[in-house]
Amino acid sequence: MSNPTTPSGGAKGPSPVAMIALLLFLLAAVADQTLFSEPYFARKYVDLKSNERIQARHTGADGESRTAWLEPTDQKIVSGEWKPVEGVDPVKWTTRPAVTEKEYEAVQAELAANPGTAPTRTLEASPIDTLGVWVAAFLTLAIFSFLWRDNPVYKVAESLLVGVSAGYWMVNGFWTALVPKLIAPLAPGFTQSNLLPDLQASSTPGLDFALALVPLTLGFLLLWRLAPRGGWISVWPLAFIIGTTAGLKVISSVEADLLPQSLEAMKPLVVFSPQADDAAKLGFDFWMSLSSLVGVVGVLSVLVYFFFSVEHKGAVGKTARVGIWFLMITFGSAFGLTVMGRITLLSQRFEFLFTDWLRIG
Amino acid sequence: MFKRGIPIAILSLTGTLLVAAHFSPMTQSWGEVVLNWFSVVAAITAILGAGNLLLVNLEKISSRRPGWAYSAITIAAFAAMLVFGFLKIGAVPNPQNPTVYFAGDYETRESAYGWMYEYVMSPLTATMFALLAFYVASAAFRAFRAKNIEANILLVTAFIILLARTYAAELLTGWVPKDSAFFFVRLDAMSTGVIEHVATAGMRAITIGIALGALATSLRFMLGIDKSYLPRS
Amino acid sequence: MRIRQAHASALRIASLSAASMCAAIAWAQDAAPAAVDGAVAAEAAKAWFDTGRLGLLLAVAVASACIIAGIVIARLGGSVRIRRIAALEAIDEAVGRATEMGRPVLFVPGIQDMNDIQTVAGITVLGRVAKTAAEYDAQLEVPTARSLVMTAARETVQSAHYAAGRPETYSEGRINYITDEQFGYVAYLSGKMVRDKPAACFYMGAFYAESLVLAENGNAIGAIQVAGTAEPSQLPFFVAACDYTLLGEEFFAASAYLSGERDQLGSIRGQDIGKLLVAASIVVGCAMATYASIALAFGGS
Amino acid sequence: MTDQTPHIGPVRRLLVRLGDIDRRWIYLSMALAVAIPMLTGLSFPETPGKMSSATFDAIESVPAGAKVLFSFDYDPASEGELQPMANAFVHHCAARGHKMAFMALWPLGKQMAEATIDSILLANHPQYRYGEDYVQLGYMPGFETVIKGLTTNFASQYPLDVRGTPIGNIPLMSDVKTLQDFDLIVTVSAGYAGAKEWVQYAKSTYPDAYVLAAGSTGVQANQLFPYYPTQMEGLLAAVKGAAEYETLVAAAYPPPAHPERLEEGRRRMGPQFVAHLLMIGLIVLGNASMFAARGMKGGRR
Repeated sequence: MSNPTTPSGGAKGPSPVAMIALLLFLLAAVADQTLFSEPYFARKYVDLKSNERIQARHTGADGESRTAWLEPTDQKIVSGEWKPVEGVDPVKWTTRPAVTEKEYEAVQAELAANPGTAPTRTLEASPIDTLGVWVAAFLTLAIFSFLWRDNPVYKVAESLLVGVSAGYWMVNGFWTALVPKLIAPLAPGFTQSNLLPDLQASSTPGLDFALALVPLTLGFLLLWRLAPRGGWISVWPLAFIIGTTAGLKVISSVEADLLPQSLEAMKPLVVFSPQADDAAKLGFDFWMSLSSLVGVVGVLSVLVYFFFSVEHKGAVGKTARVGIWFLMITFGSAFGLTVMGRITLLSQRFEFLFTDWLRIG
Repeated sequence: MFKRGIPIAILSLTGTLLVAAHFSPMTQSWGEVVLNWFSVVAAITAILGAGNLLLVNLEKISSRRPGWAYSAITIAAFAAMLVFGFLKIGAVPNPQNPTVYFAGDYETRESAYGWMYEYVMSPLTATMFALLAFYVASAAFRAFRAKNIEANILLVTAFIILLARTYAAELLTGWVPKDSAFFFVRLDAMSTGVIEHVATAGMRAITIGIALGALATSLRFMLGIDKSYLPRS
Repeated sequence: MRIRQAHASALRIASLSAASMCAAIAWAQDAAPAAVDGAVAAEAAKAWFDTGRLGLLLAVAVASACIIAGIVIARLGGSVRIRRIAALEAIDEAVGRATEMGRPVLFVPGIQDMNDIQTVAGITVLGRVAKTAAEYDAQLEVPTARSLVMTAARETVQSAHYAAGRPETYSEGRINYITDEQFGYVAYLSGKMVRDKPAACFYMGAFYAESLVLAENGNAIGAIQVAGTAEPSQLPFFVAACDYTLLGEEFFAASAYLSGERDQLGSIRGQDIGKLLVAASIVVGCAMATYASIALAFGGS
Repeated sequence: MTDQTPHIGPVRRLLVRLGDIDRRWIYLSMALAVAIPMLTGLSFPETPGKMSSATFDAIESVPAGAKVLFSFDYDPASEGELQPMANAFVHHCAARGHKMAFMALWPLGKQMAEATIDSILLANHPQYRYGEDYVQLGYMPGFETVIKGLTTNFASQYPLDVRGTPIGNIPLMSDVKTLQDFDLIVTVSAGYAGAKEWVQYAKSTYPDAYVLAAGSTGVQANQLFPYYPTQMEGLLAAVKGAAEYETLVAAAYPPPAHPERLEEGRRRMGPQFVAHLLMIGLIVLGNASMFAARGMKGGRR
């Protein structure tokens, strides 16, 4: 068994009670959708939009012929400039953007007022999205339940989140980086006909292929980590990654932080600004001067706090103390601003529960 | 040599090349190539992560370790995302090339992947994040104690910001005219003053320090002085 | 004697570089607008050097020279004494306590990949934590949010076990990748902390919102918590909720400090030389700006 | 031990006992502090502050019909604070007739952009045509390296838009060679990679090529203040910034449809008010309890 020194509470697998509760909850959601005519809780509406594309051909003045997929109502087809290709079936599909309940009711009211007219938009309740709102509400409550204490429902949510997010990042990395930056240069023909039809042919396919072999090799070495032996080889790609970072950081730390921030800290300690009654006259500006003084003292004293080769004693110690005070003000202000953000996050989750799910907001 | 020499060489070479690419337009395109490699390797790390995730959880399931059922949930969710995402289930066709199946957009709300994102992943992450409002409250009660001068300074600053960033500022000090000699009593003026002048000074010094720290760390790596990431030879 | 020499040479280097830094800043200001000019940029595309960035090059060179000077001074035998950093001394204490209580040690290397210098610094600190844990025979767990970090952490912990003379107690299975998603990772960590009740928690790396989730959960289970990050927005939470915190630059210095190598300690001194230089140029800059301001006010009217 | 406790009053006794209160009561009080004002619809008028006005002016300063690059560097976790900003930014730019390209440094940023395009851009400004007036570039992994790549060669980072069209074939993007061809960059940012990286890698290198405006979470704002206004013309901090900017935008350009979507920020200020008061109350109570208990311990010693 696992380490006896770590008694893990409730490590028995999901409790059957929780599982049954979950099942009942989802059943209730579906029942709400199908059995009861009057929805008091979440119901999501969508706007069914149909799309159609037909393949068309255009022969230019130079006799070169091009084909493209166009909407049947496209100006190019209506004008006869482009002609539909014979024997190719049109492709049709539906998209389902979400609409609010208000919009749905408005369209229904319009239909009721003018019976017999064809509706301009097809709005309907969407069972799959309604189920989604229920699932989302359940998962929201499952995470909140952790505040009470660790429990099987939270564990289910936690395991789900780990699995879903790991899958999400992998799929995302595949389509956004691996396909255009690795597979495309390695197999341009295949990529063009199956994955990215609009991929433009490179002027240097051989070079692109050769260059793409480098990250492929590095990636292969990285995956060697999964093999039972020789996993150390993965430090090669690791060294590449750290090298890239270090190279970028050498420049950016100086260019973006060190230089401009040092420059910003250099301020006149005595500031004169145009007088309110006479813009041509310069007068001593107490607040601006104070601000510069505070700014300069702050920067210098905090820098002293960060000196490592000197012990914080005597004058250095006193200056470092002032530095700590400045740090504390900085932290206090960061704390205040952060609290604000955290509370917004909670309001947003409550808005979801109250408005989208319970319909009481 | 293979364990330590080559990695140090790779590291220094990549780093130096990127520094050079910033200053020399001639090597700029090399820098671009390196950055492209970087994003490919970064994407491949996801496969490594997934492989490890599978190994750990499958091992847990097969040995029936406590909590194995949760591992099964993780694997099932992971597999579902991969199937939905790689096969682009329910994806809307690409309007320019509707016949090329894999050119479709898999992330729209019509697809299975999009549904999982909208109703599973997004509420879970957002709620996890929202827990912070509660933790911030308990930390306020428990940890923000006026133990010494430093803690007092922090608390007073936090109070000013907390009050000034809501309508409370208007209620408490809104009656002080903005252009009077005592305008600095106004909470919003105090908060702006603290943020823009004092906190910024502190933050500026922290930023300068961190920049030097980051530079030193980068140089230590590029010069091969810091070898902590390397295996034993 | 030798130490004083080193100090003197450090000061000399510092004053020399202060002068060149001022020159660099002047250059950077002059040259920057030229770089943006489209025609100039296009023309420069084939050149081997972008003259518009000469100022920046100088600044980078001076700043790097400070660090390297620190290292050279250390090699020449200069002092490498570093002031006490309380959070570092707490590491052994925390691991020791976990061993006594027979509970595990949790090390969280932040949520960024190896392309963040903070993660790299965190891995260096991990080396020390792992060595202490290996010596005490405490159980160390390292869940990571990036697979590359897992790779690096495994190498580091394994080396630490060798260094402690306990290679047989190293177990790869305690260092695992969880998920890249920030809150997926945090959900896992929160659950793990409440269930396993580690007696010591280390948070060393790049942290964002999760800082407080971890620190509050750690507090609820009564763990000793030591944190280190250069993410300024999270410092207040770590400072308030953890027992010890490495603040910003201290965190970078810590990784060098822990190594105990002269070269690395020298680079911390180099950072100090750099700070001295920055402080000196700020003082000079302020003096000049003040003079200009007064001259304008009284000369102009 | 208790028999040695000196006599204390009931208030003090209560305060001391409060120190050991179960944290779940605190959690509950926070939940109520947010939920009750939300259900009762508590709200307050907003007076725009300096930074929000500067942000508004920064976007006004770009000529109508200019090219704007939107970077959605956040995910659903920060939607509460940042979505109101994104909504107001997009509506403001559309009302000024700017052409917009949407990209994301965060994987989920793409979805956030998608949602904003649907609910704000197309719903309020139906005349916007894909490819001519706006384009969705999607997410690109690589953090700051993407920004750096964009400044040298736009197409090296984004060869295609999300529909798989090479950007050279998109009318809006056909004359974009580098990032410098944009007039305005707006980043709505929750952390790394985000606003700070846009300053570091884009604005610092080409300070005059574009105007940079950022919407930031409260947490990150502290780190960004030093950059405002020299390295960043506009900065919105937290939901307060969003509410103020919303007020300005809605007053200058009343949205033709769905005005409620430009009120989200202001709506969230009511719970904010009560919760902030609760926070202050908790800190005060916590301290009062500590002082009450401290006196007692002194008596025992």
